[in-house]
Amino acid sequence: MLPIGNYLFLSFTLFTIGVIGVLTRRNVIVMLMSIELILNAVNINLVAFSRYWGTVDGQVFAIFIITDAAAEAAVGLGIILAFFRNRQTVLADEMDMLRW
Amino acid sequence: MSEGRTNGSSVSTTVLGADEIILNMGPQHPSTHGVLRVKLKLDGERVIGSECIIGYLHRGVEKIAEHRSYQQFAPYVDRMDYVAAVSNGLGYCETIERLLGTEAPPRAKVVRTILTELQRIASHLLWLGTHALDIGALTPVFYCFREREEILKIFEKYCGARLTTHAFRIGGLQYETYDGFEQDVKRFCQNFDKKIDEYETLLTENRIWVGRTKGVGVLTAEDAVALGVTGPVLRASGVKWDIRKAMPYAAYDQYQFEIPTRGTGDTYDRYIVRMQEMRQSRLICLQAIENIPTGAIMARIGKVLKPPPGEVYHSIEAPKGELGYYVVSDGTTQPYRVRVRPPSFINLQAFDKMAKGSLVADVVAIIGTLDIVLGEVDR
Amino acid sequence: MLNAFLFYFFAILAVGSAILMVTRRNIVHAAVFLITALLATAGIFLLLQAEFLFVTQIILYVGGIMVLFVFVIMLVNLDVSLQLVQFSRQRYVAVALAVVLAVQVLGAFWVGRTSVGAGPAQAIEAKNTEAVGQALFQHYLLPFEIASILLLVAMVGAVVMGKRRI
Amino acid sequence: MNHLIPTAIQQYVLPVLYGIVIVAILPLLAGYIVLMERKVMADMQARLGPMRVGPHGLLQPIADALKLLIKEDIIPEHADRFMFWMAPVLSVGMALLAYAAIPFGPVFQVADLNVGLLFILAVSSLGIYGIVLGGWASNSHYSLLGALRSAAQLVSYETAAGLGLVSALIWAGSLSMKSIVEAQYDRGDWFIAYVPVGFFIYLVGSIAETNRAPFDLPEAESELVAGYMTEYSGFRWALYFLGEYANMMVVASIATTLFLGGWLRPFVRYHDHFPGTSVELLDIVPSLIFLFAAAYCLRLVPRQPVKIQRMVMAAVAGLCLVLSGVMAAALLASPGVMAGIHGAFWFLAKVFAYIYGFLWFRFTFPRYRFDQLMRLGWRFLIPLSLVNVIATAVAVVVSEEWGLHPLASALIMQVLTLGVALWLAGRGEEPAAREPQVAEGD
Repeated sequence: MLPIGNYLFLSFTLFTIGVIGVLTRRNVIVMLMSIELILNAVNINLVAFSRYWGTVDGQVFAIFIITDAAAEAAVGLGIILAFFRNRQTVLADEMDMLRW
Repeated sequence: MSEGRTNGSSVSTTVLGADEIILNMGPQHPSTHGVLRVKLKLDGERVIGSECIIGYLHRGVEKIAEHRSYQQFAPYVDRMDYVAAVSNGLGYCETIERLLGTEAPPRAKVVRTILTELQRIASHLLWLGTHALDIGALTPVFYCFREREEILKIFEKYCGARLTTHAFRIGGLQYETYDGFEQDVKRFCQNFDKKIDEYETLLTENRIWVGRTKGVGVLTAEDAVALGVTGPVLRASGVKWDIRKAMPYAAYDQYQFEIPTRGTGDTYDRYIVRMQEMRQSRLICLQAIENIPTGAIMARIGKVLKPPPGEVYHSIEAPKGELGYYVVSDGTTQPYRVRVRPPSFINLQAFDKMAKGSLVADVVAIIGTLDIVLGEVDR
Repeated sequence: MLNAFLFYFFAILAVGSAILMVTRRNIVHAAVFLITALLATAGIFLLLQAEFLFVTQIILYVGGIMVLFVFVIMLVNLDVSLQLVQFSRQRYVAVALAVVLAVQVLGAFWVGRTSVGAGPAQAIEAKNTEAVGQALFQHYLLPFEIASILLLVAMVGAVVMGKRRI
Repeated sequence: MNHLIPTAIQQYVLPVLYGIVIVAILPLLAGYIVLMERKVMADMQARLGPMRVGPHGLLQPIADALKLLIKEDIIPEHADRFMFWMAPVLSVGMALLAYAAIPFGPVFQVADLNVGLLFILAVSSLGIYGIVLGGWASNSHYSLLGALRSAAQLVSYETAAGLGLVSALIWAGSLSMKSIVEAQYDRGDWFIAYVPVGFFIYLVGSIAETNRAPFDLPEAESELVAGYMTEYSGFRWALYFLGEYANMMVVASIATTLFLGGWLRPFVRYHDHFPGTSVELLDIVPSLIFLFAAAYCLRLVPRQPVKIQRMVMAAVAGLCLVLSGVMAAALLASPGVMAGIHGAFWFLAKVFAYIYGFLWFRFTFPRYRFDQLMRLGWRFLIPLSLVNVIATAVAVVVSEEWGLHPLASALIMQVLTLGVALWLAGRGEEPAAREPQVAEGD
């Protein structure tokens, strides 16, 4: 295994890219995808530390995070679809009403 | 519609809703049975509107009639419903006979009845095969063509042609039946019952088939009558209307047969009605073949036909519905006007009503179940 | 040696496709690049000898979640978004914030550079799948059940959202 | 045999060699599955099928491949060129990659991964991107609808098929393809005897996953022209086709490994020998099968109309004879060689039997409609597969705790599952033919 710093740095890079994506893009779908990227970056960290300590706990948590990502994707995409049906757009700055 | 900020050019979103698309089916499409073009407005896979665009096979048949003599025009009608050419010919010949005020001899009438009923079976077989193919059953079409081949062989032996037969002439028949005609027809009819059973084992009880056809393309009796729909489509909706019984022509008044009807008017009912019609046609053939009267096959009408001025409308029960001819004579050798009432054209009107709210897959089933022939729709 | 080469290969692939994903105008292309990034991450899991997670990542993330994403992307109209302005108005603030975050984390790395190193790195027992299963169903049973309830809730939520009229 | 070859070769050279052999043979095999499909179809439809190219159409696949190779390659005007190019490659590539973990016999396997089954499932779940992206890149409504249908269908049926596999995995206790087969050898019965319901679920799910009739909605000819493949032509189209048939082989291989005993021959527990030798009675069956095939081909030789066809037919007969000889010779060779060759024979025989089932369904059933497909998947198969998994787990516990014979407890639980299946099927009848809110897939 390479020094763990490599994995941490990779994870950090992906995390930052994801954050930039969430904050800058207008398209909600791309924002959701950037969140997936962030979760994924966290997974790298967890698995790297799991290998580092020689236990599987990190991997178990990575599995929980994947579960979480699935739940988030399902609900998020459902919301996007519902929003798209009503407003015909998937842009974040168009979502400026509490109800329609 | 919200306005998005754009880079220069403004985006014109069409009048369509968010997830609506226009799907253009045809004129080149595997299951529009020729060159029908259907514009579907879809919401996902659900049809919310449809428009049939016809005319890709328009050849001006009715106009051609005005420049041909009565006999010369007879082969043209075979090209309208080209999978039921014999029925087309029968309708035309009988119409002109009415215009002339004559009738075909009894022997000719019986032979005409037999051939027309065989043609009905052949047409329904073709329908069954392609309809099943549309719904995704690959095998029945080959069995259907196997039996249809037998019928076409009889036609070929009788008049030399298989598809566009031009089997009848105004006033009777051109040809005497060939030796062994009776045996051929009898053999076919006797075997055919088992063959229909065979198709029914493939489809009638099949869960997928029932699921794909039951409740699909429902046409109520009122709608059917209002739209002028005829033939098996009308009878599947529960209206007992068959010109063979209502206004008998040829030799139909001599034979016993049932008019199969069903109640709900969905695709499954139309399937059942056509299957039973094939059995009834077989029975008619069996009755007719038992005693074909002897005698002349052609009425005495002369070589040059000059019907007295006047007009006549006559219709027969073609495999697809009421096939009517409206002919106006001005006393010359050529008709003044010929107007055809093709069953497919009228039945196609019901398409929009049947397709609305169904799925893309149902559209295919509905086109199939209407049993249209574009040669007849466009003429 | 081989290990290092593979790590840098996957890492560069992951970072490169992540950058492309954030910058692509076409959403389908963005989704494809996200898939590539996820696959590269799966490769890194494999390097870390987490075989089960490697497979889970591909089956669940790439084969499941991303299919949903692509499905939804195709359902919503694409041609419109191609011509719209891609980034939101807050983009400069956002990038600045991200830079601040990056400096912070890098600082944390720098401070902690001595505490992380080659580390103990015990060999994980060969049967990774079994080990994960044991941990998941014995030690982490309660979190597992909670996660399954979360999934159930999400499922119900997605169904409600998917209904035509809310 | 294993100690004769250096470890380095065993570790690195042999897998590469196997990989090359698989990649080289697979397209040919796929071509011949197409021929088999056309012949079976013809037989079921009262006709002959391909007869012109080679005797009984035996060279037809080669002619088809050549034709497709030299056809013009058309890319639609507004297509996404890169995606359009990549999609079919992805489709085939993923299908081929899955073969890395499939054991064609105790010897012939590229890599025995300890998550072998999951690896295959993962890789084949990637194949869907070939379909979805290809359909999207074509920029055609038919293609897009096909792609959408495919995405929804795969996601739905993967779950059911995977849970169907789990029931067999519970009995096997391993994810390695090799250990699964060995577990069946140890138990003496194939897992289809333990979990017939699981096999049925996987059968249906695998047909849906490979987009075969009656679940071929993504490429439904009469509705969507050719679905996601509508705009493809020539070699790219051939790649899609190859991918589809390679995928069929993959799912058939999974089913063979998990339910049908992999490379084990039927009646594994029957060990009677020929008197005086170490050759088991049943092991001569492959040899006899090929001998019969050779005799049949020889009988057909004089009936061929053209000389060249007679020659090809004789060559085929010769090939069968040679294979028969190989099978017979393997009996006398060392146990390792014998197990490898006969294992490969039985494995492929089972794979083809499974594929024959696919063909049979295709020519018998009409196509499902999309909402019906979804209802079958979500309301029948997935509940049933969940019940099946629970029932199987209970059966394992019962046989381990109370010492009931495993087969007996398994069968009792399977009968209970069947009862649930009947209830589910009856419940499926109730809903009206159309509800306004189904069939969207979202």
